[in-house]
Amino acid sequence: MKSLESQLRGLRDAGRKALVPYFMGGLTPDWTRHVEAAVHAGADAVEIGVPFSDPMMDGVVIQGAALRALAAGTTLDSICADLERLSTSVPLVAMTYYNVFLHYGLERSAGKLQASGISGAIVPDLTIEEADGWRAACRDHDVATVFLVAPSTPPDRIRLIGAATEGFAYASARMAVTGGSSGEGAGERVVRQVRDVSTVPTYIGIGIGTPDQARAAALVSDGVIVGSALVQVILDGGGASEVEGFVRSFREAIDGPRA
Amino acid sequence: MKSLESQLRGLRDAGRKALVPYFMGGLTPDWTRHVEAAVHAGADAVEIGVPFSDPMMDGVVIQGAALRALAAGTTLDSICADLERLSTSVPLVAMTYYNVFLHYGLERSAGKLQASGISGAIVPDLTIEEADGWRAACRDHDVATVFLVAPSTPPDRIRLIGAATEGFAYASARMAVTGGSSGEGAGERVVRQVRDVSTVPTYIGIGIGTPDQARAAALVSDGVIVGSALVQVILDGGGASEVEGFVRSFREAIDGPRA
Amino acid sequence: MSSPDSRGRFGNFGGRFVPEALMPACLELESAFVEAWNDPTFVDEYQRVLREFAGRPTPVTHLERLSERLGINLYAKREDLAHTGSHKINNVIGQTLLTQRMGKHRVIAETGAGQHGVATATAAARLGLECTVYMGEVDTVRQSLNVFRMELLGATVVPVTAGSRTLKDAVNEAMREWVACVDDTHYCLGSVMGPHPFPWMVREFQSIIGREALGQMRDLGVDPPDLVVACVGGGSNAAGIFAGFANSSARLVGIEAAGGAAVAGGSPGVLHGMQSLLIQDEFGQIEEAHSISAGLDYPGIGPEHAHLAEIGRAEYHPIGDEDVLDALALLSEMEGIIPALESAHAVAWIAREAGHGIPKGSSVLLNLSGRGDKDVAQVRAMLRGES
Amino acid sequence: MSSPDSRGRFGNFGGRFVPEALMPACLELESAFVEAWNDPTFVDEYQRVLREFAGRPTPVTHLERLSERLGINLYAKREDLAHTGSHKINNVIGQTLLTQRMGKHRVIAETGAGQHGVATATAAARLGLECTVYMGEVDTVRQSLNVFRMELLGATVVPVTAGSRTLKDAVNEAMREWVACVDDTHYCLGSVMGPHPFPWMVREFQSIIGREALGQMRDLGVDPPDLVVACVGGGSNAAGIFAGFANSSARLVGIEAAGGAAVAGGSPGVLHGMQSLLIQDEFGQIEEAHSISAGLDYPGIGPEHAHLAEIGRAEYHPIGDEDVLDALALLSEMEGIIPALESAHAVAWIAREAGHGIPKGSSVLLNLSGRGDKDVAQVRAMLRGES
Ligand SMILES: Cc1ncc(COP(=O)(O)O)c(C=O)c1O
Ligand SMILES: Cc1ncc(COP(=O)(O)O)c(C=O)c1O
Repeated sequence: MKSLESQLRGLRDAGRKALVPYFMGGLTPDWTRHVEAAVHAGADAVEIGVPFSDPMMDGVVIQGAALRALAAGTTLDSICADLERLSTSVPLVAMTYYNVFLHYGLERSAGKLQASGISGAIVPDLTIEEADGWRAACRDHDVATVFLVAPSTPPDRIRLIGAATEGFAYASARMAVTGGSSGEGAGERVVRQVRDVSTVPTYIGIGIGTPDQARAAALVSDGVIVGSALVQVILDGGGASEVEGFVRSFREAIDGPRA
Repeated sequence: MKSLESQLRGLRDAGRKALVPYFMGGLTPDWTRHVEAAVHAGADAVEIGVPFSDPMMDGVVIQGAALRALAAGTTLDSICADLERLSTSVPLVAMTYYNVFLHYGLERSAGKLQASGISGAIVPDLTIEEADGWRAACRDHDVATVFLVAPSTPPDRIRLIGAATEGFAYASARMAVTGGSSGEGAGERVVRQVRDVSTVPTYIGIGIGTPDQARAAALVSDGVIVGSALVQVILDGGGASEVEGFVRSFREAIDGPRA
Repeated sequence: MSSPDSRGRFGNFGGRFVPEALMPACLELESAFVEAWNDPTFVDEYQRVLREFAGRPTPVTHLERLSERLGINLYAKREDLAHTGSHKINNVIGQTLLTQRMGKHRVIAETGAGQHGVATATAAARLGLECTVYMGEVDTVRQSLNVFRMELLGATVVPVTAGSRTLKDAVNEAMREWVACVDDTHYCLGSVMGPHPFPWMVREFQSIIGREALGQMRDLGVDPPDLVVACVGGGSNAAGIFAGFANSSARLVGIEAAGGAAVAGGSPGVLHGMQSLLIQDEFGQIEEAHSISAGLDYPGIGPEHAHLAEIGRAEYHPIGDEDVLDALALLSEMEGIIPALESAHAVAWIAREAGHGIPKGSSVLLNLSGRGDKDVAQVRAMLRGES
Repeated sequence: MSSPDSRGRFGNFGGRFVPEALMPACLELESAFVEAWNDPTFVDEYQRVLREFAGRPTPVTHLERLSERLGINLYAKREDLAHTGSHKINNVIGQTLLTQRMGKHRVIAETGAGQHGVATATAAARLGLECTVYMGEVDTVRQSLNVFRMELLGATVVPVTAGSRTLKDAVNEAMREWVACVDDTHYCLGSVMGPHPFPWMVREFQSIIGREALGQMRDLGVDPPDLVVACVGGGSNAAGIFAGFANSSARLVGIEAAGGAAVAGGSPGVLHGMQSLLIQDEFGQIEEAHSISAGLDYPGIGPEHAHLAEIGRAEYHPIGDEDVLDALALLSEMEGIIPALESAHAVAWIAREAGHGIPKGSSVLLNLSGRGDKDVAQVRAMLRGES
């Protein structure tokens, strides 16, 4: 398996803006079919949320999805088991809170991710200062640790994060939790600042809810992450075809008019 | 008009134990008929309550009667007006709280009592220390001021009260407010103590609710005062004939078997 | 403020108008108090308990934001921080220690909303004294939580069903019951009212407020303040703080509830063992007071206040219910202190008169007699009813 | 107790686990606090406000009757007498002054039952800071009076509808909102929890309890007491009093609610920005705490406590709901102090262990973290439901 970062650098080198949809693992019994639909519609990588009881960095949509998934009995184990059903070539990135891994065991978690074909992890409450143990575990299992950069992150810290992040840098467009759409978008500035100090691909997330927003973000970055808006489609009862349509609309917006 | 005290001394000299029923002025429209019935049944003097909003020395029965009388519009004036309808030869003694007289004017109150044929006043919240002004007013109007002696009153104070009281001394049988029947009866001791220091007639009141109690009290004193038990008869709807029967039963108990 | 005369008179007011059965107890209490109050052991213990149990001294807070808003220099003596939430504790600590000293093992008390009842139950619990509290039946319903509080503290609460079934009747009933148990029971009266020596004794037990405040204001460089303002129900918190400033040049201002304004709307009379100013009808029947605040819902005023009013040493003004809620909100929002509705009367007067009856730039000491926690449910209901 | 290391660690616990967006604020706060705490002007002002506004020092009361009953020598540090009714005020005075110093004009806070929310609203009102309090929707209903209290104090209360809609979720929500307004807003956290520097800073702001108590116990000739006992929700009152005695020979005892006993029933984990002991399921999902007392209804414990437990310097014991009501009644009845349900946990442990885990004759200092007025309605309902 190629490393997450080499895959994503490859995409960039190929001139393709990455589209990374987010799914909450275990949200519906057939959630892996949603992942497949997204890939079918042009997703370049997929973020897979492992639900946590206290999702401090998530807005109401993903909170709701997490609670629903938990209520359905979802665990890291069940998600990994589900992933055995999934056949896809795009990289998978887990997204969850540190306690899920810590409690499961860092080494054991990383191994589990690797065994399930997951090649990266986003842990939004794990800062670079606290990440040594987790990164060491990941290194042994070829799991990349993706760090976030926020609009509030000062330059010297961006340098550290730029150096630490693996796979890509997650540039938060807003001072907000997932789904947050208020406040000024600062994605472009953040991406520029990351690029000043690092060559890692830099994707914009947080508050990318419409194809237009995705297109604008893709113009100034290496890719976009679409979370709450997509999860909302599924919470509203959408199935694989709705997911596919949703992702396709973002794909098309990002890639620009074909005609 | 003979003074209250000379009348009551006269009774004692004649060997008659005084029976003094209490009526709440204005309790019913025909309350003066109750007074007449009592006299007819052998009352030697009558206490006439002037209702006060805050009857600190009265138990529930007389409190209730006072409130009812007040609600019916009873005032010192209305009681005195009612008394014009009353024809009786026995002495009348007003009983009320100091504020009623104070607010009406001490001089004016005493004059009013006198004009209505009332020859004495019991003011249970007026102690000998505070009574100078009232007594001066009464003196001008031949109204006697009756003071109480309680079971708790120490000998030196009994001496002062014995010297101050006019008409009779009101010996409280109990440490209780009117109607109180619990606690030990101390009437006999109190009467003895008053007699040690004074020749004034001494009547027992507070807690004389049955003919038997009245007989026992009369044996050791110069007379008895019957309040709450009688007022209860009227509160229960009793009219003049019930009042007459009630008072007669006390009279007979006090006088002993005729046969 | 000076001691009353031998009959317990402050000028034309005060005295002792009680059933003869209670005279010995009043006399015993007077001499026990005089003796105790002159005994450094007693006074030390009283002060120690106030310090170590009740949280004295209470601070004086400079209300900076409100001062600026009103154009005056406003300070608050913080009786709201005393144990049980008001100045009432000062008095009951004194009286329960005196009860113990007199060899009695039981106290009774009247209460309106329950503040004095809770304070009495508290002080009694501390000493292991039995405690019975008389409370108008209407108030036991309105203030059922305070009933439970007293019960938690081991007291027995007796609902009074006589008369208007409120505070006035609770006092009557406590007096009646005291007659029956005066041997082993002390009547722990809750304000500067009742027969001598209560008005004097309670003022003395409360004067610690004024003594502390005098020193604290000195430390703050305000000696004396131009005005000292307190709310007046019976008048104990006012008497307590006035005691520190009576000999100074400070204007002393008592604020009564308009619906129970014994100075502005009353006349001389006798009630509850004292001669004072009372609201009463033309026949001397006592009227019921009506106030938003249970603690000011009293138709009389302590006799010493009647005297201070008569001689002009203190002034008394009424404040209507409508201004009180605003004042409560004002102090809460500007200073982070939710005052008792009682105390909010004094705040309301100050807020209204600043720049008028109170010249700009004046220094004003407010006696914040209690905290508003007890009133919050009522205030909410009233504000909702209005809006 | 010593300072945490540069990463905010107390041994294996503590640290900083927050969204990257909040890191600058945490770092800014850390340096602002360090600077302020070393600035005598700031410390003086903090102490002055605690003295003149919040009523410090709070007394130590010798609980004489209860001591006799239990065969120990029991003392209570009276945080119930602090303004707003608990130790929470110490922390918020510190944090709001710091907010002002950082040039921010707004605070947000989480609250469970409302104690910390009311305290924050209070301290914010005093300084004229805007204040928004996040409170689980379930709690806004259960504690609607406290919601009104905060509103009276000028704060906005936002019901949190996420998750279990209680305290844990209110913290999450406050963190989320902080992300969006971190520029002009300080998050005024209510206990020794959260990301560094909060656990340390809040302990420092609360350590005035321990410093006062140490001197007061000395004055009482008890130096040091054999035990120091405090209830533990997040652990701020315990940390505050332990701070005075950590270098002494006193046994330090924290009492957790059995339904939220992070030491007895928890395991290491990360929540709310800190590594500590948490109650969680086998997959690391945080469990809801269940306690009779809202203030102890927290699934974690401050990291410094986790550390003190690990190194054996302090011990932590659970107490079940059933013992708490009895303890509340016991202290009320014997001493005239109605404790907060939280504080009653500590009383319950002492009452149970006196003569057993606590040798006869021991001197015990109880941190009476708050008054029970807020709990009286609930206690009544529970006692009625039971009987
Ligand atoms: C807080 C508070 N202030 C004032 C009063 C009025 O009493 P006084 O006038 O005796 O101070 C009360 C009575 O309950 C009270 O609770
Ligand atoms: C009175 C009281 N004690 C204790 C606590 C628990 O908090 P901590 O453990 O931070 O002292 C609270 C929290 O609300 C409280 O109100």
